[in-house]
Amino acid sequence: MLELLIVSTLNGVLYGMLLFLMASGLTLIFSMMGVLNFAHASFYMLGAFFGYQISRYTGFWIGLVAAPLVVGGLGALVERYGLRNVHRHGHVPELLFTFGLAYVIEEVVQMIWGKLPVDYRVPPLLDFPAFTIFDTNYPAYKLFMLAVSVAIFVGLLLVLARTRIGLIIQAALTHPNMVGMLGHDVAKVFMLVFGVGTGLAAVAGVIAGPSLVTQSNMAGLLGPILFVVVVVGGLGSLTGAFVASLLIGLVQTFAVSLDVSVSSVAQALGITAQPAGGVLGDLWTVTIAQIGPVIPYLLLVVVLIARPTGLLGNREA
Amino acid sequence: MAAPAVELSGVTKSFGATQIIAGVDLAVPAGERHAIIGPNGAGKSTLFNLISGRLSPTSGTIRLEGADITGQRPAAINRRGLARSFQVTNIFPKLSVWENVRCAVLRAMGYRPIFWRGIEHLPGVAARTAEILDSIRLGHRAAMPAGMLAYAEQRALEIGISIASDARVILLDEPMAGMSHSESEHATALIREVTAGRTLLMVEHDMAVVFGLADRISVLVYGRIIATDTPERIRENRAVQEAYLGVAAA
Amino acid sequence: MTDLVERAPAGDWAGGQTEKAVRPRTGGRLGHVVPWVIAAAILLAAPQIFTSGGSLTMMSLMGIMIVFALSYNMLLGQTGLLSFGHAVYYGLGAFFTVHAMNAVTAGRLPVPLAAMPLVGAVTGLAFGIVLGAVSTRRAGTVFAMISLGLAELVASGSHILHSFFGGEEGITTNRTKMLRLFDLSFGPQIQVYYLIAVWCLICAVLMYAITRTPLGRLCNAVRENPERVEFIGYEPQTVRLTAFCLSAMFAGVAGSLAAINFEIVNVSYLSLHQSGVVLLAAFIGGIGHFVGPVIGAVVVTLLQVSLSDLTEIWQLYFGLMFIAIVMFAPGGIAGLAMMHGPLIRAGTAHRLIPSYLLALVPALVMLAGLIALIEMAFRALVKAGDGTAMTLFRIPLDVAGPLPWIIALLVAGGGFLAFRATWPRVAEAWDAAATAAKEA
Amino acid sequence: MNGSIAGRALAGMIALGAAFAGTTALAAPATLKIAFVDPLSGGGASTGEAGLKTFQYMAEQNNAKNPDLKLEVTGYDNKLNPQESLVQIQKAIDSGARVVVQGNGSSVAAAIIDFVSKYNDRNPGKEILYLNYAAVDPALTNAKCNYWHFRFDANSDIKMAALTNFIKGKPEVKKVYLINQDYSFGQAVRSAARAMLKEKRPDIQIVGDEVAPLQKVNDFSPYIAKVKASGADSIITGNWGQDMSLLLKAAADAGLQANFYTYYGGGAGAPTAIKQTNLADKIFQIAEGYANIPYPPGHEFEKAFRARVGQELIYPRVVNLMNILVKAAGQAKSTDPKAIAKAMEGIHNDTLYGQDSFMRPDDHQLFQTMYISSFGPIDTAKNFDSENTGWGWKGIGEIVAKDTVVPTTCKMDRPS
Repeated sequence: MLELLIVSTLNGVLYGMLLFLMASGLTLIFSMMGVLNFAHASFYMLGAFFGYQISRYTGFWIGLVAAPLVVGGLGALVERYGLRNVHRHGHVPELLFTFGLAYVIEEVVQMIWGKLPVDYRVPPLLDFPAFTIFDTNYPAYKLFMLAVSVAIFVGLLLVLARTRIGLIIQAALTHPNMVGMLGHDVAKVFMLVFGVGTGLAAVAGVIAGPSLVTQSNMAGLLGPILFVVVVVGGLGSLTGAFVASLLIGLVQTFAVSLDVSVSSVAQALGITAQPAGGVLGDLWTVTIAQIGPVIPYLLLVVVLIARPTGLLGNREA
Repeated sequence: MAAPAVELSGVTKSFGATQIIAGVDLAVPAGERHAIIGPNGAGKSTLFNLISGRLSPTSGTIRLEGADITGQRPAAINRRGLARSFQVTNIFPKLSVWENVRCAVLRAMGYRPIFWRGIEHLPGVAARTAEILDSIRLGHRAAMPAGMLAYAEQRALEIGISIASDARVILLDEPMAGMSHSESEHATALIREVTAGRTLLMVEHDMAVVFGLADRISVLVYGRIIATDTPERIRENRAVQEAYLGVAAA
Repeated sequence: MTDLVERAPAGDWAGGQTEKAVRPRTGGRLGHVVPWVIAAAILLAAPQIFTSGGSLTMMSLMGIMIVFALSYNMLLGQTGLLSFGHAVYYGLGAFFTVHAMNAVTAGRLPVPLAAMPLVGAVTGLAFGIVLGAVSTRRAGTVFAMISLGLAELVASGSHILHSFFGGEEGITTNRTKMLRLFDLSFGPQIQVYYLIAVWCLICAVLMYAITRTPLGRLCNAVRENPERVEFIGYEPQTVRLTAFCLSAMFAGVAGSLAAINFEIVNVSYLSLHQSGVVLLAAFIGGIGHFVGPVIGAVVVTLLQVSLSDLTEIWQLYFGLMFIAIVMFAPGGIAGLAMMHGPLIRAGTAHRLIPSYLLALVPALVMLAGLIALIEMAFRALVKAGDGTAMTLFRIPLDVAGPLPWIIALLVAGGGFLAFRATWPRVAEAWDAAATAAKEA
Repeated sequence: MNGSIAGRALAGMIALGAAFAGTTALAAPATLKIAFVDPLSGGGASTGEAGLKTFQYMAEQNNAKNPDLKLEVTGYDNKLNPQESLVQIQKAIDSGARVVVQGNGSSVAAAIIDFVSKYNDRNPGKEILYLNYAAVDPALTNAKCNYWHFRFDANSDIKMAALTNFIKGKPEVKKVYLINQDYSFGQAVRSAARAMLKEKRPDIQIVGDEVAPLQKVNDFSPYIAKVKASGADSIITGNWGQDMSLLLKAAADAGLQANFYTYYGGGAGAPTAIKQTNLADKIFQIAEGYANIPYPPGHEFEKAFRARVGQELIYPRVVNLMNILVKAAGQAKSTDPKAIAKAMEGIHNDTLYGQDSFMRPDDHQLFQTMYISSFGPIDTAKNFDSENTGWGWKGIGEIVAKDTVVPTTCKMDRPS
């Protein structure tokens, strides 16, 4: 049991940090531009595929650096030649634009790399078990993933606190109406933020690719969860995104290890009666592990009803 | 004696540590045209937002015709008979001028958002809409999208929407902001005409308008009312001159 | 390009206008009836022209999609609510209908099939009230995200509640085992088509009528400026919730019709994908006009069923088309068409035809070049296993050599340049026609 | 849609021409149009295409040497959606198809069975036939069985029966963990495994029984952590697609030393995933065939197939299906689905690997020899590898058709 607890906590934190790498970019973009980038997870996927492609020629490490740069550049171009033109039509068309973009990116990825998982491997340097607890190996690569996420998290904090652009972004986070007053370089700042945000998602993609499966549906799998994270954390709040990422990472990981259902609880309490079947019967026997993936959405709905601004947000969309 | 149309007692409003409204007491009797003046940042718009329900006061009570409306939602306050206009034009830009006014007229005639009666067949709505449009001199613009109106026309529409709901108390927040001299003369006459028989509370910077229109004036400085009196006596009030009119009087 | 609606000149207002207000023209009684008569005639006549089983099925699908897309536009177009979960009401409507049909069959209750869409309506309405109360408290992005969360919740929940939703394989029924009226068995597709057509017409008329009620107009007002609505005495949330419930009700009817048409309902009815399709249909058709979603429903259904015969990567084209519409024609197909309305009324629209034709040729050339590039890339990258030889537009070619690529690039690039060159002429013609229209 | 009018006019002219030609015309080979309805775009496309190519290859082979019957296979993209499948079948019927083949997704299969049954009721004389090559939900030949549906893949109960017969002789299997997908098929695997293990090996302990949401899990590490904690030596899983790849990846990462008994270890993409994890000879598959079965004609076929199609044969059962279809049409001397269906009931046929198979008339389920194989490094000069990994399937055991028979609850409703 203790073994399960430790491994699950590690896995949960790791998954949470990955979510945060993406959620931070999404939050930055939303705060500055008011756009909830539906295609954010698609850039994560592009990061994984570019990382894979580059690593085939140059090895993992160059891919780790180059892929986010390429994807970030791509993101900046999307902002410059796509989003900016849609901006004048309002927020709904912007959201729809990114919605369409997500769709197209998935199709293009399928076109280039096919629909099957690609053989994106952990670099040999890190392909060993880091430690063994109760005879379960914990791969070194996962620790590396954790280290990278934490490093970027710290780096992001430093940039926000110490640089001019960071201060501008911070100002924009707290006073979204003031973004327009940044002066003549607002367009460049937007492009930069979009590029950096998508680049961060790509970093998550590059490091997650070898550990999880690099496949054309990885964006679709993660995308909705990502929105849950930023909305639950509070739209526009970086701290909120951080808390929500860890929360959802842990909740999802731990839910899997709970084989508890109403019927098992009832049995433990000595209650033998149970519904004959039908919908009640289904609810009676479903385990928490089975509803694990639903929990984030449940959380989303509950949080939004109780606190429409999200856990740590202070403004509504 | 009848209750005042609008009555504020001990109203304060703070944003964080900053107190914007620092205890306002004000009673505006029914039928009075009352102007609120004061330097920029005195809290005039905040006061209007508190009365109309856009913001809730930190403390104090607000009464409308004797009933406590403190902290109620704007729609509820409106239904009790208070309407307001905005300093920054706040209309329905893509709807026609006709639709803009008609939405407010619907409320005045007691229609809920129903979906079983055609809007064109509601008795009296079209006639009343036309009447209001004529009174704000936008009859010829009825079919135009409101966003395409000239600035002064949008300001007139803003007032039109506010009076269309037949409220007994009307709050106008800088109705003349940005108008040319001839336009604001025009607007003064319009306001006088459309608010006849109602209680009017207005914030305005144009002193000619204020002194021409108001029965009484309150002066708001740093979130406090330092004087409430007739225009003549306000003009002579030393405290007011020092605090606010000083520059203008010199 | 000249805008047909001109901004009012400044300084006009103080000039002392005395013109009396007249209610803007709304088309008169005849103007309201004629389009519906035409619509009914089209619905009636279509099966006489397109008689094959496949086209009957397709037209039935279009009818269902029209109801669904129109109901969606009550939210997006009319009230400004962007929902990513409208299929929830469509799907639940379908499930309750299928269970009702089976109950009627089993209990031999005398309920005719034709009345079954009412079950969907009640279901949609009921769930609209419950879930709407949760989600319509906010508009904008928060509403969109709640709708997404609720949709995922319902979709995932449907997998757990196996006994009601029937898991992956769903619930089946038999529409011919119901009470028969006028000796209609509803076995043949043609009878189902007419059933759908009738319901489609009824729903469309009702939804159109709703746009012309106090609710309909207040929805527009809430979409434009919810805050101002509060200050004229209406709660935006009440307006949103009412619109949401009605929209869910009509979505439920659409779900019922789908259940009757397919005689099988499964969890894919509730899926995010289904919600995405209706969003695409409404937007591509145009959310700014009542008729937009109708056009969108027809186009999207046609593309979905037929485009996959032509190319394997139809979804890519679908996505690109959607992005193009969001970027260049946010009014959708209907928006583009309606732009010409004033010109047609003024009789100057024909002046545009020559310049349109002129621009159309290079546009098609450019499109052909792009399609060729995409298809060739697809062949070279994904289908490499099938060899490099392929036929495109009936021309055999080999993507291994550089020649087809160069040609396709030239065609696409040349088309683009020529298109750009013709564009000023289109703009010029438009200006001329618009000016003439205003003078007329 | 205008095409259909032109098409009918053309058909009319041909009919007229045929009438003029009268009885003197040479008997042209009858043509049987087969509609292949499976995903050909989106996530399932690669699997769908592999199936379509196999069908087309078989049609090509038949048309080259069979003077009496021409087969024509046309692909229809159902996007893995039941409703869309019905629309596509309608299109196929319009263009003259009388036989529908499909395999991906039991939910789609159930919808097609339902559709075909109603269609045939409502359109007597125009019956269509549904041949199922891969949908393995047992219900399709039990509660939902239908006269017009024939299944050529062993259903999941049959596979489990074969698998448990194999495990019966493996005393080293002591603790079994079940991981499946949370939908009808996964549930079927799970309950069959529980019931059959209990019956054949009551000593085996089932230390875990897990269902994970279908295609929704990003990381199987938490599940693997539980497997490790349970001390299981074997895992039985019906997972396919990414649920399979991710499961294996997580297992390899955690250094899990257990055997995986799988249904779809040979599914498209799975061999690549196995190779990546380096889990040599730990993944077993139960199937109706694999490339390296020591039977020379099978090797010949595999070689010719790979040369022509450019990929390995994933669906030996499609070969069996097409052979049986041609055989039945020959016996019936007709291309009418009604006659073919009649001839197909109870038909015996030798499989691609030279073993007897038979179509049980009670439920229209084909029974054939099942093979258990394991995946690992092979000598590619002498054997076939999979997905160019250099690894291939090696035989471990085989269970002849009669030992795979499981009872059915089907009450077949036969047309009069």
